[in-house]
Amino acid sequence: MAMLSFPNIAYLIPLLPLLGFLVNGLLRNHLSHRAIALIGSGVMALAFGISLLVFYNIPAGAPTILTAFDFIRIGELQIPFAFQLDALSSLFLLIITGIGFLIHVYSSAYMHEESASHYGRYFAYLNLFVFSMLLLVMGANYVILFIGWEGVGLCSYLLIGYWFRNTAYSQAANKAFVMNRIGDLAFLIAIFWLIARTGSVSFTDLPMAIGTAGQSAKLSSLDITGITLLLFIGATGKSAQIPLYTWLPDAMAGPTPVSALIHAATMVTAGIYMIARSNLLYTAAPLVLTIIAIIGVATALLAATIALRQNDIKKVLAYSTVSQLGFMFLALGSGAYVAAVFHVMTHAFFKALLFLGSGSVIHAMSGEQDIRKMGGLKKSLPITYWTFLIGCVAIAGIFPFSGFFSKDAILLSAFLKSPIFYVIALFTALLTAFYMFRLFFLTFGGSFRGTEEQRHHLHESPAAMTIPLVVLAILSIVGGWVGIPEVWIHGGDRLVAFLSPVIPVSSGHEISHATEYILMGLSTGLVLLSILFAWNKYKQYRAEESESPFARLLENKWYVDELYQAAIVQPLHKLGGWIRSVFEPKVADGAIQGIGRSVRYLSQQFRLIQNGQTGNYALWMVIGIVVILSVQFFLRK
Amino acid sequence: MNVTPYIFWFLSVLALFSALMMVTSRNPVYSVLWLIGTFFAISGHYILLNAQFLAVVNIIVYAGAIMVLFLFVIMLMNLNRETEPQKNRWLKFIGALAGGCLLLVLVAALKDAELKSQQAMVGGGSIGLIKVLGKELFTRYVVPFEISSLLFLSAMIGAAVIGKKETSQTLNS
Amino acid sequence: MPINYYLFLSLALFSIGMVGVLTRRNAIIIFMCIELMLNAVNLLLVAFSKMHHLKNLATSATAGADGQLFVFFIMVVAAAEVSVGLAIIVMMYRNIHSVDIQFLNRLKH
Amino acid sequence: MIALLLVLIPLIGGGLTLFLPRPALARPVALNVALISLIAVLLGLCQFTQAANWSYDAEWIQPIGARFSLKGDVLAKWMSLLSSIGAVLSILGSWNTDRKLPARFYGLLLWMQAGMSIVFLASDAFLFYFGWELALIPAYFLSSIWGGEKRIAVTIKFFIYTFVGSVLMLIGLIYLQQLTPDGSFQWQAFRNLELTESKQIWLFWLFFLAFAIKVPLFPFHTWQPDAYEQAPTPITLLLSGVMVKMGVVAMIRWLLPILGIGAFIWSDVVICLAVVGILYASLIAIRQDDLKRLIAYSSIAHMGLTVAALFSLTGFSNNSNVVLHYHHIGFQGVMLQLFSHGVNIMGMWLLADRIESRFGTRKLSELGGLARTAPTFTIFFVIIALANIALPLTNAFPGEFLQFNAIFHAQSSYRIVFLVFSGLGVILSAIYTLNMIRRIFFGETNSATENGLRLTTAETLALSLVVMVVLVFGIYPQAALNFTNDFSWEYVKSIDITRFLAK
Repeated sequence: MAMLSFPNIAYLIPLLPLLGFLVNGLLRNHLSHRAIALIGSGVMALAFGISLLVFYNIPAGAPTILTAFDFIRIGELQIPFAFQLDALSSLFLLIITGIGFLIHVYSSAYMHEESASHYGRYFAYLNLFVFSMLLLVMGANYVILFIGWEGVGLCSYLLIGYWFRNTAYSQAANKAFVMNRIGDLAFLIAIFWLIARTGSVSFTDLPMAIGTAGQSAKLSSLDITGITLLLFIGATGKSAQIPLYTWLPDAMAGPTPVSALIHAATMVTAGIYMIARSNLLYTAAPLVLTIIAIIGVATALLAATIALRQNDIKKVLAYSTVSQLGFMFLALGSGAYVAAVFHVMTHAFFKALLFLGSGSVIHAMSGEQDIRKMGGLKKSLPITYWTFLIGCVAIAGIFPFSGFFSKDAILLSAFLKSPIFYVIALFTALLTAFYMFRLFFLTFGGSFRGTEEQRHHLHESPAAMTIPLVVLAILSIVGGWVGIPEVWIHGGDRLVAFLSPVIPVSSGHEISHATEYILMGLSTGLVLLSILFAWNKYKQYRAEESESPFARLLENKWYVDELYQAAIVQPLHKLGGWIRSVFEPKVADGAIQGIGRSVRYLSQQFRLIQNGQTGNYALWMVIGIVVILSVQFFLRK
Repeated sequence: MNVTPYIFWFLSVLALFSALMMVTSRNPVYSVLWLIGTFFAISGHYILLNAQFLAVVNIIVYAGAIMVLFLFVIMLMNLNRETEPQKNRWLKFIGALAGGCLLLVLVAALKDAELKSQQAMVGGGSIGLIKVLGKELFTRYVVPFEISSLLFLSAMIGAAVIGKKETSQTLNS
Repeated sequence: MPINYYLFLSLALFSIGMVGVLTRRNAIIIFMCIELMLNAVNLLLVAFSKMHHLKNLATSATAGADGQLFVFFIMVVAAAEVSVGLAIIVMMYRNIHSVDIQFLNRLKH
Repeated sequence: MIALLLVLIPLIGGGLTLFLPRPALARPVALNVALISLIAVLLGLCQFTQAANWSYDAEWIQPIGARFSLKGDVLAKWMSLLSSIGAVLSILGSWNTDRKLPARFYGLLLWMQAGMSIVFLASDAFLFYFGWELALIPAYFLSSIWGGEKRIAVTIKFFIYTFVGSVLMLIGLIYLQQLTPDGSFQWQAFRNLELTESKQIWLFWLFFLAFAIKVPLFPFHTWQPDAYEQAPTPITLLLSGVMVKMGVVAMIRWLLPILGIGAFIWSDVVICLAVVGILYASLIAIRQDDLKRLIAYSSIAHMGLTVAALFSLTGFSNNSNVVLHYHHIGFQGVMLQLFSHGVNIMGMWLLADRIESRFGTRKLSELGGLARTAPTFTIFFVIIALANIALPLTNAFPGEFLQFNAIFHAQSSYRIVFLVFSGLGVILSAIYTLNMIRRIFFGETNSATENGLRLTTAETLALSLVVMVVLVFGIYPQAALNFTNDFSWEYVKSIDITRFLAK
């Protein structure tokens, strides 16, 4: 049973969801709802179990490489289809399979009204999604990572466009895929660059590429800057950063559990994972790190401002995700890879919780997503209410909820990078608290503002939906305790220690404990103030909010979509249309047709010479004689 | 004093002038008359070259029979200056130019020919006499001579058929 | 007389005939121009015959007679040609009431 | 023996089919002939792999020094496999379509395949030319007799256009033959010529134009969308799946090894054309409403990438193994992509044909909602369409990956520009493919698509075959790479122009 022991058992982690995908996908017309849900969730449960096993068996030190077969091997270029098990990947495995499992369970109830074949399709996609994500985090080299990377893009495309009869939804799906592909192109070029310089794409060869004590570096600093920058551009596509973030809010078109899956456990964290995975390269490229930090903090701020004035419950959460991802990139850019990974984890807990909670609300409201038409749901949805509250507190970053620890780590690293980053990040954190509690109070506080029909229909969701909520709520509370700051308990930051084989502990500048305490106190205090402000403003919702131009600007998301539409999409469309209807027929084909036409025209003209006029014939004859004689007598000498 | 060159030049100028007038006359009847003039000039040349037989035949056959035939036809059709069709000026110009080029090319080609120094026998020699030619014609050239009679026969029949067929067609229509 | 003179005279006559063919539209005139060209050739043939006669006087009494006989035959053929040609022109005149060769463009089709 | 069989089976089979007494027999007979030649290829690949089995040489047209010599190297084997799969797919895919004069149709189709086999296998330039035309002429008749409503004008354009190219090539071939010491058309004799740079510079275009028109490369592509649109779909399938590969194969075999310097000197121009073509065709495809034309333009874009990658391999290595190694990688990509793109595009045509024959329209705007009414068909379509845009784990991904890698290593000062712009094609291809999927399958159904679409057994079989190839070579491309590995290595060494520099 060598297969079923560590580490070979890890093969099963991606294979199980793949199996679920195949069974549900191919037999979806022959299975009952129950069977489909059981298979879909069952494989996830198994995968989670195995992930736990793997997690606890990870040997410290060198990563475990599992090579399945040669994917591409040409001469010295070797790209094996291999998996890498180490602290980083095993942590992500846990997050993905764990939260994935909960989302599967939740979905089994949420999607129950779909017909069996669509239900099967949904679970198949979900499983495929998880499979791709597992491939992404388990891949032992950039190419396998890229396979998962694009696979995730595909699955998000399929799931966002799950309700394919709605054209707008399938357009949102297209947008997600295409924007991802823009990033993917940069990623690909980075891979080629890496191959060109080092001849290898394996993560284990990265130290060698940068150069270790005994060896000279294969990559020059220009190479490293270029590669890391391109990889980062790839990450902006996948992880929804400026300028490629606009697909993520539109991705709300998919079923709500899918949003939870995309935003919390999979997909958007891929960029963070990839950069954390390449931390050796990034550390060697300080310029790119600064760029990342700038982009990250800018995205965080931009998305947070937009979230202030969104009225769709899922849109608010979506922009909050973009904003939180900005935080993570800020952490990466500050060199605090562990903090970023930490935030990925805690964010996975509370964002999944929030999305599933919003799903529960939407479920209860019969599909209504506009928070202005909600309110007072506390009584009818008690479990949802309490878990949602926990999620909001966690994301706002109140001690001792998980968000506090990770956000604190990020703010600290930002402070170390530059106080300007810290100030902006802190401001964004305030905004975060504000819009989350605006959302919370509008949804659950006050009195009900929906229709009478909806009021009758209000109900708490079934157990399959509430249990995941509760589990996630607990995780949102305790999840941060793995990373207690060093200033409180020595050795409290167990995450840093755990990840140290992959992400070397930097012996960066230390700051005094006092400063650290001040920073913590500052952020917590301001956040609390911000929540109070939100409570004051939204405890009783007034139908008309003041419509300042700035508010409208925010409501319309700074018109970024419109800008892209006008600056990129429309010109491309116009260009395509022009080429198709003008250039192609008139110029490209016209040149060819023109040759044909001119031959025809010339033959028409030459035909006129043959006009039947004997006089003309005689004339030509004479000219011919003259020419022949001239040639004969004068030219041949 | 030798008058031969003067006669030669006179006849040459006459021939060329008549030929030009023939080509340029608007009225076909004038053309015919000028052409007859040319033929006379050429006959004069024949006499100068002591080709008596040809000179006489030229006058009788060409200037006499053939040109009279032309004249008849023209008068029969009542062609005159007014009915004369004209080519447009460009075509005329191009035609003249082409002919001029032809002359130019031929002259240029032949002016340095090796027979430059050769002379044509003027005023003497007996080969142009009927006796000599007749002997040649009926001995060495007797077969072509007989064949040419066939040619005449067929031409005669042809002319008659063409003329007759036309009348029958006209009648039918 | 130098043979060159005859040569150039003939060429000039021939070219005038050719110009006539090219510049006129009246079928009869064109026909006459052809006759002129034939005559130009005839003249040259006679001149050459006399040239040969002069050159070969010593060896043959009838040297050059061939040339004059050719002229004779040319006249024969010309006479036949004229008879048929004029017949055709007359026929054409009967059909289209014109002797303009512009109308003879059947070759076009 | 195998090589000769591959030519003779379709040739004789086609002749038989042409004169079948009963038209109803035409389809099964043609399918059997196609299957037999597929079996012959497979036998040749698995059982009779010795070189002797794959070569044949006989006197042919002695006065001009042309010989009937076939030689199956790996490239030829690889493409023969593709062309026999193509013939089978083409016949299977149109199994349920009734046509007038079926005997003529299938007979000509098989002759076309015979021509293509000759092109792939010929090692004599004259024979190669012969096959080149033999493939073209049946295609002409097939399109102009059984094609769409504008078929006459379009096929004349197609024929004359490609024929002009062929004639240029013939001039080049004859010129080269005159230069050989023994007036031979043999590949080896051409190869031994080692022409001077000044000659190669202009000779290159004689050959390149012929091949570029066939591929087709921007701006010589305008025959292609029209021809694909108007030709009956089984023929379009062969045209785009196999016949356009003739252009690339010809470049691989007859251009780069023989006129290496010319190819290198012009490589910037060629790659530039190819890259412009990628963007150009993709942009048109984005705004294309006609399904068949859309696929046609996507094919132009993909073949443009292959040509760009191929010409990135030209140059000199100074016997450096590192350079050769990267060329090796790139050429492996070209080889893989030749096959993959062939299979994928054939799959696309099968699907397009099904849509057209079922709904009587190719307009995307008149379709919609098929995902609900025809789920199985949708799955096939989506898989093959995604394979067409080189999604990982489909067969086109490793091919395109390696091809981009080749462009990255081109010996040109513009290689990064080329790479980025050809890479934009990846994004654009996603846009038009997803748009196509969305407009055919998503949204609401209309009266036409309300009743869905059922696949027959033959079609399911054909599509399954395609999907199988897509997935097998997508997940385990090494299978194909192993097959072509040694050949590729030898090939990139053979096109290296360092040998000229040594003189």
